[in-house]
Amino acid sequence: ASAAPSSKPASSAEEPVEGGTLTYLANTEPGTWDGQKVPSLNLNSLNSSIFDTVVAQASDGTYKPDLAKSWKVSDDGLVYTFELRDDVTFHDGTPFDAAVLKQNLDRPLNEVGLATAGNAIASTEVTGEYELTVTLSRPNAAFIHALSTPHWPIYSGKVLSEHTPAELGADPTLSIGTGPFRVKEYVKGSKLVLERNPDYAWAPETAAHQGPAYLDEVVVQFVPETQARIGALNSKQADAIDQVPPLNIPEVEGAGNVVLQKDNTGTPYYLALNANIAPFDDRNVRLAFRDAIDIDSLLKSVYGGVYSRAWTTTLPDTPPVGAYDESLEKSWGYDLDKAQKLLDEAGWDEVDADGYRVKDGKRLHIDWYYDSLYVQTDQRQQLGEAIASSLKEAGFEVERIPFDTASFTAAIAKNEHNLADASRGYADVGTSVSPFTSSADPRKGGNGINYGLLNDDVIDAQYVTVQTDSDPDARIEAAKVVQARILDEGYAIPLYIPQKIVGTSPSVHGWTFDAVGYTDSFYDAWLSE
Amino acid sequence: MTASAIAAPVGTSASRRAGLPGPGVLLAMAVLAALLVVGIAPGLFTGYDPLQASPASALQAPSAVHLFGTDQLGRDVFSRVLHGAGYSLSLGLFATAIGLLGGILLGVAAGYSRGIADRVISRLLDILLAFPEVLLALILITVLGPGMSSVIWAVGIGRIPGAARLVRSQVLQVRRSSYVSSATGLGLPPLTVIARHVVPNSLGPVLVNSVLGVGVCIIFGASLSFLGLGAVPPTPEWGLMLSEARQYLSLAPWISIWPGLFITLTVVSVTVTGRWWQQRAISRRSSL
Amino acid sequence: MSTIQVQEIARDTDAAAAPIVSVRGLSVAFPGRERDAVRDVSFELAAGRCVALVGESGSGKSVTARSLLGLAGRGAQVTADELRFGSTDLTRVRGRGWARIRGAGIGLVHQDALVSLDPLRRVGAEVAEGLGRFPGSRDDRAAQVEALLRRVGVPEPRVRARQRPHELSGGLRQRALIASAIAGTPRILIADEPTTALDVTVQAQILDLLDALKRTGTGILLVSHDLAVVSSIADEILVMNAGEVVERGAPSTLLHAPRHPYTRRLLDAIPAEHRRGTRLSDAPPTTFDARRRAGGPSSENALEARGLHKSYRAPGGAITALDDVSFTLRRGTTLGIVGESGSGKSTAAQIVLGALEPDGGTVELDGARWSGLRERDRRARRPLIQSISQDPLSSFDPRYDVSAILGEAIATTGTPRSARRARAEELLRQVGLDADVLARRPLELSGGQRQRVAIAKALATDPEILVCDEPVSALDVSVQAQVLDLLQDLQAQLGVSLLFISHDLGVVRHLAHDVVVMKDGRVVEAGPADIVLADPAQTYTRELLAAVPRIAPTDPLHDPQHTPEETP
Amino acid sequence: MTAAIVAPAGRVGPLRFAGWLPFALHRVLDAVLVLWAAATIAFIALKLIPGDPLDSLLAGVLDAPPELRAQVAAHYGLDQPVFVQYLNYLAQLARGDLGTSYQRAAPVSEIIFSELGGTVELTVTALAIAGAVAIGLALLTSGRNRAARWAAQAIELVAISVPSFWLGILLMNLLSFTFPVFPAFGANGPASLVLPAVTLAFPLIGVLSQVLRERMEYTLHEPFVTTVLARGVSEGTLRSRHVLRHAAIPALTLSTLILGSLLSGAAVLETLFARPGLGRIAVAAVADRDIPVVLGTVVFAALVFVVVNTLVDLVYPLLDPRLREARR
Ligand SMILES: Nc1ncnc2c1ncn2[C@@H]1O[C@H](COP(=O)(O)OP(=O)(O)OP(=O)(O)O)[C@@H](O)[C@H]1O
Ligand SMILES: Nc1ncnc2c1ncn2[C@@H]1O[C@H](COP(=O)(O)OP(=O)(O)OP(=O)(O)O)[C@@H](O)[C@H]1O
Ligand SMILES: [Mg+2]
Ligand SMILES: [Mg+2]
Repeated sequence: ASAAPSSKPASSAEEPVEGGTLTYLANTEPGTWDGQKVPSLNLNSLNSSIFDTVVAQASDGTYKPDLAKSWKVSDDGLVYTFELRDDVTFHDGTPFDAAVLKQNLDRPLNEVGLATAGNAIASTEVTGEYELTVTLSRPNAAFIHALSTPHWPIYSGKVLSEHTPAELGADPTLSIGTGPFRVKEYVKGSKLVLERNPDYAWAPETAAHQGPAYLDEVVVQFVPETQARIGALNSKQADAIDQVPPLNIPEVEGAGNVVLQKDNTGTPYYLALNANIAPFDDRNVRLAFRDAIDIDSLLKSVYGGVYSRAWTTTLPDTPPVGAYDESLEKSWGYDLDKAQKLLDEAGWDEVDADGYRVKDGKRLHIDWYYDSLYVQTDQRQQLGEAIASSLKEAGFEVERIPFDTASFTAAIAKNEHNLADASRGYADVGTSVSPFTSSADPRKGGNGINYGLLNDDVIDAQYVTVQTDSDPDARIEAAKVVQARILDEGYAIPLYIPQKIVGTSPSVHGWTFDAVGYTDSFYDAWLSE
Repeated sequence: MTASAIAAPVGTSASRRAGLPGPGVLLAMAVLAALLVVGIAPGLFTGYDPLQASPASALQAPSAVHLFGTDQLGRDVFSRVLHGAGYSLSLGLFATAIGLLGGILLGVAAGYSRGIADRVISRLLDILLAFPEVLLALILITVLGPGMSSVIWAVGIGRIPGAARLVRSQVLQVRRSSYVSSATGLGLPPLTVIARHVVPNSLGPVLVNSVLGVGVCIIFGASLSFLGLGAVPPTPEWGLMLSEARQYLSLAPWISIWPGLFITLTVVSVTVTGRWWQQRAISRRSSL
Repeated sequence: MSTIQVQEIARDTDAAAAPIVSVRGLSVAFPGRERDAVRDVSFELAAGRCVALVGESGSGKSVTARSLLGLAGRGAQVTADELRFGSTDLTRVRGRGWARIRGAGIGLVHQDALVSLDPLRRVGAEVAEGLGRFPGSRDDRAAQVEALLRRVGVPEPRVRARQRPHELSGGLRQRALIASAIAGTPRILIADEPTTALDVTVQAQILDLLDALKRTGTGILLVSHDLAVVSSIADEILVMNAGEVVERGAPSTLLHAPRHPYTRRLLDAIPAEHRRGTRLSDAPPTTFDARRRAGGPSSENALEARGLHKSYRAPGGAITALDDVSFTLRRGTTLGIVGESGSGKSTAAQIVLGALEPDGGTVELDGARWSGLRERDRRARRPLIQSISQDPLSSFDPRYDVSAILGEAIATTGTPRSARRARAEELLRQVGLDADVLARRPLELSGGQRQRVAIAKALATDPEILVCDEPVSALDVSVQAQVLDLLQDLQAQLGVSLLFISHDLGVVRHLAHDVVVMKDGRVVEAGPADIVLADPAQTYTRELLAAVPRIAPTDPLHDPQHTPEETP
Repeated sequence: MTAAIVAPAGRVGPLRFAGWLPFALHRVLDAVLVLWAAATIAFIALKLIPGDPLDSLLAGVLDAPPELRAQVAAHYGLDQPVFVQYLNYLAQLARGDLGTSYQRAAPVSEIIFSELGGTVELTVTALAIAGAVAIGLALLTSGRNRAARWAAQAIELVAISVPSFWLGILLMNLLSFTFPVFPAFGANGPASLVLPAVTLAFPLIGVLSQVLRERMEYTLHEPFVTTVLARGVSEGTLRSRHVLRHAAIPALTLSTLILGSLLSGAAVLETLFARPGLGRIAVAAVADRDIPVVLGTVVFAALVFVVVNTLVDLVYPLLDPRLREARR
């Protein structure tokens, strides 16, 4: 598991150059600028330049000091004591201290609808000018991780007291943090301009250098149209662009630009099978379905071989290291004969005039629900269509039914679908387990990300360990049990490892990715010439 | 979509007394007829299944095997374009029909009833006109769920207020005409007068205008596809094809050129034909 | 004002001798038409003279006149042995060359005066445009415009200049148009039908104005279909028929001793010169089969209107269209209603037809109440009273052919379907049309034929009364003559009562037994036509009569005073 | 027949009244009515949409417990009966308050006004371009030689027959990527306005110039034209001074009808050219179930429609004084 960009040779041979303005074309504009509101990974890519976090996650998944010099956890895992840096100031000149951090960590206690509400903070207490004690209501193994991402941006206390949460969300010029860049200008719907914070002297050890950032300015322009981003990079109107579709990589490289690829962490892009209703209530049909998909060749044609295949529901790089069960690799795969046999066994042994399998006069029909918004990322539309049309060979009739984001979960909760697709990026193994637990069943409220409506006791039991045990090894073991169980029962079919694919001009150096695999802070980036 | 969403209310130049269709109009009619045939029975012209993906042969340039090349999933673009004719044409035709029927009902009701009823209906039309069509369509599609039939309804309902306004103004004009008072003077009961003289004479311009609207609907449908609310993949609807293909513009321009060309061709043909008809209708009425 | 006069007088002296315009062998063809619109026309026009072109509609008068300006029409092919304006050969003028001739050389008062000024611009701006590149300040221009308007007899020219055409009456509009045409001080003024559609009184004023212009040295080319109109000011009359000049000469000789049969026919067709009972056209009389409805007349009067009041809502209060109007239509006779435009004639007709409710007063039809009824109660008796309008075309459903038009009307009498066609053919025969028009649409008929179909339709319900609102105003004299003859035959044989509305006193005089003269919504005079029109008691009626243009009565035979008295 | 199509839309109410005060009152009443109905229809439609706005409010909240859902529902008043929600909304609206966005956590009116600028800039520029080009085309080609007319008609036809997003992509590729003349996206000064405005203007040009030319040709056959020419006025002056004005009224009527489709076009092009704007916000809001924003845009669009229509009704009589009479 390496966090280094996989296709770009390290540019360490050259000495970093200071100055310059980098123009970066992002895919979408974040809907809100407050990281606590909606945990958007795209927002993190911007906020990580503006805000420092309490701790920093290294590329190996371990946690290093950042705004906190050190921290202690009580044996019951409920009380955290943070020793804070005393040399940090916000962009507005106010100092960082325990009181400000308390203000920030108390937010989920005082505000409604924050993404961080689930972290189970019970109370916080200032125990010294630079010491803060946090008490949780239940053990939460992912608590430190939560403090390591810009989902939990540390705002200036002045901003927090003078502005409403709504204002923070709407206006990034209120994003006053302690990070290496500060917001200079914002045009809603168009661009965000960052300028170097000249006083920055508290970079975490995870960074490649110390002191202020190299770049004078970063202009982030929001350009949803893929072809426009690529055209702009190729015509030198931009230095870097977000989201290069795999098939367009040759186009970008052909124009003399560089393509950076980084595997994500969390879950792969997978298919969740609804085992509650026919035909997937039969394990054989689930396995037959899985084995009837020639994932390798589909990935090759849809993504030109850029995306690699995923073998379990946890991605290889997901922290803590080892959580990914390598032994499951190649343990399953395309086998049409086996699929046919399994279907015969399951009683789907007739074939109708159109070539679909039939049982008791009913066609082997699969309703595949999908979210029409997310299907636009990564050409999942094409992949989905290709999968659906390829399954005809085995006798499955697959119908894809789109929903928009807001109604998708509600539709799933009706328990009428057979199949749904998803992926979750997050740099902690808990995230790769949670979508398969009964607590995430959309019928029970909550976040409703369990699209297979799975209620499996084995998985649920392991999830408790994954969530609360502060011993990484215990969590790793539990996660491995879950991965095996899912494959064994055919609850889900892992498809590919999502990647962040960024295109840059050759003069861009020092591009970094965060632990989830998204673009990280522009702190280490620099422009040659 | 934009402005063309309102079919141009075209006046006539008295100089052009449209009689027999000229060569351009004939060509347009021939194209339409051909498209109609293709739309009804695309299978006659191509052996490829428009939905059959064959990833191995993705993004192939036009050749003897694949006349229009293949798309990102290796589907035959020629076959998809031909099958798309049916979707796009039925979108244009049915949406127009919905707009027309609704427009006639509301328009005749508003134009013939006076006072309160007219006020209420006219106000309702104002409201519908005030509703930005794209929002109306988006909301309707979200209510009805995605799919071709929702798109048809959404686009069609969006056309009602315009058609109704036109019908109403025609009815107002016709009911004031002397042949209507002359029919009343013969002692005919009002309903007979409406059925025999008012309605038939009010419809002419509206019908003609609707022909032009067919093209407008097709374009609007394509724009909805761009916004991700039109037809549902893998439907080979032209607007959707165009929208999906735009990402491959520089890699494989043929995937987008063909559906784009066919949309333009269809709309141009519909418009040319409709305008000829309009001209003919007007000059038949006012010639001398 | 003074400047214009000085210029014109100066020009008068040196141009009097030679003709300013000479036309020889002028022909105009339009693409797609077999016959030339104008063939071999020649004339000359000198300063201070007036040449008149007379003829039926479509005879080529306007095209001839407009050829002098290069405005014969789109695609017109103009050929001539000679077409000269001063020293300029007009056949050689192209494009911008015309700009020097138009306006400053030859001015045009276009036909259809009411719509010949740009409706969106102020009258003053329109007149000023005629000044061309007038040297001087804005104020000078305005003063010049004012002077021009005053000169053509527009009262309060300063106010009028700031109004738009639609705010002026027809007469004022016509004058403003003339002002804009003479603004460029043209040597020749073409006046195309300058008085058509105007009231007789206004018509007389316009003719005076043209006469004045002529006397100040402008050459005038006057175009009209009305011989009587041109007779007073023309020095030479050219009678045109189907594009050719069939006869020409001085008014005195041409009008009193016409040589060409066409000229004679034109003269004969003028109704003012004939009394009731004589025929205007040379077509044979039509015979009608008397088909009277069962039950004789229940009252002596077919129609009686008493104390009608009607007012319309208007911006500054109400317009009183009818104010205490009473009249009686005796059975089997014709009642003529005359009066200037806006006097309420049509309003009265609408009320009589039951298409409009009076604010006050009553109408009795056949001695029974007719006004103030519910539509349902009136419906059964509607066939009794039918109308013929000025514009028959608009009274036909454009989708219907003649058989459908007549069929619908015949059906109201309860005629069985099988018998309808025969009845339609019969009706057509009665109005002098062949059965083959049954399959045609109104647009495919000539104006005269259309009016006949309208009459046939009106007769289809066996009406007692026909209300005719300006039924011949839009027709040529010769066609008008046929229609008037038809109405007279119809009354003589069917005993139908006619309510006949017209602004043309000659027509009314020819047809009506009784006359009602209206002004401003009131009846100023009423009584037997012979008395009212021959010896009016009211000044207004007298003015009206005096304004009617007549052909100078040098021939005793044509003097109405000498026509032997006839009894109705 | 045609005249009826392009004549100023006949309004039922106010025209019958004399004097401006009753007229104004009537107008205001009408406007309120339209706004109320627009809000109501939108409200009902949005309630019919499947999907719980709570889901989008809580999107991404990891493991949101039911208490939290209830709390959020209460905060936004979503726990109340629909009718009460409706009345609350109307009451809010009457105070001029459009509510608060679910997604953006900002007042809807603020969102609308901050986004408005971009859309106004885009649409007004597009209208101006379209107007200028259409007038130019019409002046050059009405009633003149066939070749020019034919070319103009072909341009118009193609202009209305190409989906605008497609045209936009082609223009972007040609004029920004292949030949870098204009920036492809963003809202950085006038240069970045060129491509989207031209794209938006294109179909407008088609429709407007068609109407203008047809009307001008119609007008060129009116009798007064002969009079004007007979005064020695040149063809060019005739067209620009007299004829164009006659064509302006139907063009103006058309422009007001285009209003709604302008916003639609803006929605597409703002997305394509990455410009800030109302259209983009509205489309996103529907997808996100950001009901306050959708309702807000609908009400706002209705308001603009009413205002523009009123203004245009006031302008008609200036263009055509004959309508002053009709008004009374
Ligand atoms: N622009 C044109 N194109 C084709 N034919 C024309 C055109 N203008 C006139 N004509 C034809 O030329 C003939 C003469 O028309 P003209 O207008 O001179 O008649 P007129 O004597 O003035 O009749 P009216 O009394 O009705 O004005 C008619 O048959 C008319 O239809
Ligand atoms: N529908 C109406 N609304 C308002 N005013 C009207 C209406 N109809 C007629 N008037 C007015 O009533 C008066 C009488 O009109 P009417 O049409 O009866 O005159 P007329 O004698 O028939 O004139 P003409 O000879 O021009 O036909 C005129 O001043 C006219 O402007
Ligand atoms: Mg004439
Ligand atoms: Mg009248």
